[in-house]
Amino acid sequence: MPLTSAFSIPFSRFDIHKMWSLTDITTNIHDWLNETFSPTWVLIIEMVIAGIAVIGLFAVLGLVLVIMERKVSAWMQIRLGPNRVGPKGLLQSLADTLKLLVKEGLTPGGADKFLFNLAPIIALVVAMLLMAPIAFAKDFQLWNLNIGVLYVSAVSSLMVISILMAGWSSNNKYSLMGAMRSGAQIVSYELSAGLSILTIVVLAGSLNIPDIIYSQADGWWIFKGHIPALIAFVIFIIAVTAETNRAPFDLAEAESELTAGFHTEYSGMKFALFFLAEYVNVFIVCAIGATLFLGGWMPFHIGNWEAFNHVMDYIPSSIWFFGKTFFLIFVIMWFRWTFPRLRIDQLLNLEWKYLLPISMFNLILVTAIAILKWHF
Amino acid sequence: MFIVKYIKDVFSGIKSLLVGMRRTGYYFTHHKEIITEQYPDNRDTLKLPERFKGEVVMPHDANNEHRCTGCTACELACPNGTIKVVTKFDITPDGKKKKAIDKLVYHLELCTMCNLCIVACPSDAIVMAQTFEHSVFDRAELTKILNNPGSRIMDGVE
Amino acid sequence: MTNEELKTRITELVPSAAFEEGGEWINVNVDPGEWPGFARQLRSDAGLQFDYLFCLTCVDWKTHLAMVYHLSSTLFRHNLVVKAKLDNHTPQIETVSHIWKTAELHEREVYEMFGVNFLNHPDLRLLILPEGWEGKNPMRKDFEDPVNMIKL
Amino acid sequence: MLEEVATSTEGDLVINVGPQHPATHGVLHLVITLNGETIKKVEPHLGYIHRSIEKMCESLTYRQFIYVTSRMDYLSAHINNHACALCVEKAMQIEVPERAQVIRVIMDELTRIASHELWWGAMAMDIGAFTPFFHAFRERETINDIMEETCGARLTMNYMVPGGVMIDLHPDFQRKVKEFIKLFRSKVHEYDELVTGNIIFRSRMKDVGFLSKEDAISFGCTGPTARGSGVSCDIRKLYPYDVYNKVQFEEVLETGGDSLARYMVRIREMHQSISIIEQLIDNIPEGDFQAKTKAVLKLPKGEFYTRVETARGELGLYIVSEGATTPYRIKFRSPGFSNLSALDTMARGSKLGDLVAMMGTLDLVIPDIDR
Repeated sequence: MPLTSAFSIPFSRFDIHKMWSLTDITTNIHDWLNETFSPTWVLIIEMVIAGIAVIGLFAVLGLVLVIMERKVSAWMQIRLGPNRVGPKGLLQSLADTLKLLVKEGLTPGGADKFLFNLAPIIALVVAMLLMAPIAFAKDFQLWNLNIGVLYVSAVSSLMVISILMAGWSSNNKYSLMGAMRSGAQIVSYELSAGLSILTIVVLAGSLNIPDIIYSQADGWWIFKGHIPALIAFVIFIIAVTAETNRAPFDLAEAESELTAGFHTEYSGMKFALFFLAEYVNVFIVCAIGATLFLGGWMPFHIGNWEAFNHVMDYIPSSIWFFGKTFFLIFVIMWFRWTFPRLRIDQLLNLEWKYLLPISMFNLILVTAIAILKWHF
Repeated sequence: MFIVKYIKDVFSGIKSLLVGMRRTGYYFTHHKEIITEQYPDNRDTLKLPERFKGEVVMPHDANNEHRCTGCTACELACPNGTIKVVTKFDITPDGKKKKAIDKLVYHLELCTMCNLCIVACPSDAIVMAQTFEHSVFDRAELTKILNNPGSRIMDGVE
Repeated sequence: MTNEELKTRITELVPSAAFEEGGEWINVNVDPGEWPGFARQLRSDAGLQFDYLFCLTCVDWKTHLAMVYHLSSTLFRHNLVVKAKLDNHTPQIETVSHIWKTAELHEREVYEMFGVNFLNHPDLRLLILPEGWEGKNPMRKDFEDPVNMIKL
Repeated sequence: MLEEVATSTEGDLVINVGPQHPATHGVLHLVITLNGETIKKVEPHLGYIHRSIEKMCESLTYRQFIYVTSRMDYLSAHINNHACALCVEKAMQIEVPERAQVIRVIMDELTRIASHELWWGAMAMDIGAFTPFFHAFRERETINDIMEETCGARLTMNYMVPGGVMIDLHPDFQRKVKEFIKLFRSKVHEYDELVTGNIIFRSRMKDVGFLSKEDAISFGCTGPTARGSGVSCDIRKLYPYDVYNKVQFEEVLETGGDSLARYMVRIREMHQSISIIEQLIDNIPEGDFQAKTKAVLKLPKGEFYTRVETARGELGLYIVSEGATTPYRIKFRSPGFSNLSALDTMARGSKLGDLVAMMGTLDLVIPDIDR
């Protein structure tokens, strides 16, 4: 944007272009690589960088989310929580990871060894694939896919395969029942999760994640889309909680019924991979929720409060994104440590009798709003 | 009306969930309600009530004297065979033989802290101590001899 | 019903019943052969209605075993103790688990602890003792286990 | 449909819940036959913690055998001890001083509240809510501290002796109990907020594990389990012992017969217990805390039966005496054993997740069942 125009409207309402962007850095690196190496090598090097970044993010996310969950649960349960390893116990999850790394990874005698060992890897790969289209900051994305939202909902349903695989191959009745429950649950809840994602796609008119974010430059969809968007948001949160097998929908691993459900027989690092995949999945669905409903990395603006909006613009976009995502993660954790678990038939009733009809009706309403241009 | 009931159900359900979330949210933000006791760290300030039944001990005074006459009331009162009184005969200064304890063997590993021996003791020779960290590496260490070596009975205790 | 009324009613039902004196409740001694019919009458008789079997146990008297049934009525709130003498070597008595369902588990306990054989019991298996238990019944007075029983 | 499920054997899935399982709170072993998620049969296998307390008691004197009963239903340790003391007193016709009687009743009711607190937390945990467990323990710990101060132990107190109580009340006892009542009253609304009113919890509990009144009597169920089905069976009301006939309280009855009814009975019982304590705590008469008894107790020849109301139901103690210092035969009629026998009838046809809710509302304590 030319400098003059920025000065001509000093407190532009929706001047997102002024925000600090990572584009410059990525472009510089790309240009430098292109000058130094041949195009093939550039591609390979960039892939390696992306891979390392994803794995690094993965590890950090796992550690952060586990310590966060433990602290949240502790405070809600009037406990202190981990407070021994590192400052205020912040390194506790690192110690736990080390413990899991050096533990023996048992494979039970009667198990299908190939599938048993493959399942946690699939869980991890699915979680990694889901990272690709997420916009972590302004113009910072691994893969700008034009059907990003569809990609996410398609790939995330592969998660159920790893759970079914783990449950089946463990040769354990608890695992099998957990896996079967999980299969029924994820397949059902994908419907309402998909429908509530569709409401935003209808409003934004695009499946591309940056497009959806830019369409929220003048306000997040949860505010712009009237009550239907709010309903869609609530349904989305409930559905993704179920899809990631978190309490109160943790029937796949309901420990008072099935000891540990589909991962009863897993130990050591194989268990850790499932654990990690669960937390990364939570992060991803919350990131999608933040992107669709809460404007992704888009800062918070209020009508004509020019000064306030200006200050908001100076907060880096990645902080906006992670702030919103972690808020949603906190809400999901809050659910987990407050509510009892549902029963399998109640779980399916909730989906098929309440969430699905409501979200279908809601989608019709949103379509009407979008066609009649009633949204802001 | 079906639809009205349906919507009412949904809203009352959501309300009951929000009430629960408000309660956990309150504790999430109010850290002064935390009740955790950091046990090994608070050893110095940890004070057990004086009646706490931790272990049977035999108090000795400064002259290494105890009050046990060796009457075996505690041994008889014990339901588990925890206490074993081994007696010997002392020669008193005036040349008489007098029964006294040689050893009062106490098996902490068998003790259930039922307090029956303390109640049974006619001369208040044994009391309950407020110790509770009894773990040792060798089980034999739990078999204790309550009277100090070289101790003798207090004057005036019959 | 008062204890006296109970006595007369029970004598009407089972003329051979012998009453034991002492204790707060009436104690009736019946023959094991008469017990099934007596039990059914105790449960169904309109004036008795002993619907609540609150304790079922056995006492080993060395010369014989005695089954002890503590019965109560939740309607009239009267209590009754029924005893039946059993033979020491081949103790057997008719089950009452179809009259009072609680007897099913209690009889299984008595079966393994005292070796009383309950005829027509739907599922007479070991309940507490490990499967494949061999040897004597632990609650009998002549039971000896030198390994696990500590003599004081 | 249900009958079809109950009769066909094809596709049966037999799973073991226990002896080591998070839902059984101990070493209970249930063999469950399932058809998919639907329960066809529940079969308890006991004995993993059987210590043969009845046999042990045959070699202990009447003073000594009381401490063993604390290990039966360890959550109602006081009340178990109370039953033993009562039975010996009844047999030997010992007059217990009124002060001791009042102390015993207060201790019983404190124990009952502590037991119900633990049940509440543990049951919420079975259902899948973890937070209530810690909230319940906050109040329970206060009771344990009070017990520790007066009796010297937190769980297995061995405080009751034939003729009274072992030691007089701690001077701080009354103040601390009043503080506890205040704390309990200020926190009890949280129970409703967190669990009772929660729609997920109510739908998990409503119409689950139905036990009819007739079945409850026939299975010998007692305590809150039977009172949830509308059976009036509170021993404190029917056969009052000690000063229970001098205090005002209500026998809590619910008619639902399902898990929610049993849950509500226990929640309401806590309030009744608090009210009993409130009536007594300021009116502890002065006097002896123990009657004068002989050093060696010898029961007269005969048979003695005592019934008390523990937190789980009716505990019966049957002593056969031959006139010696030790009992000839002791039988403990434990409430958990009879309550457990109703589980199969309750569970048939419901889902596996419901089984956990039913076991939660039966409030099973495994050492009580096994003895």
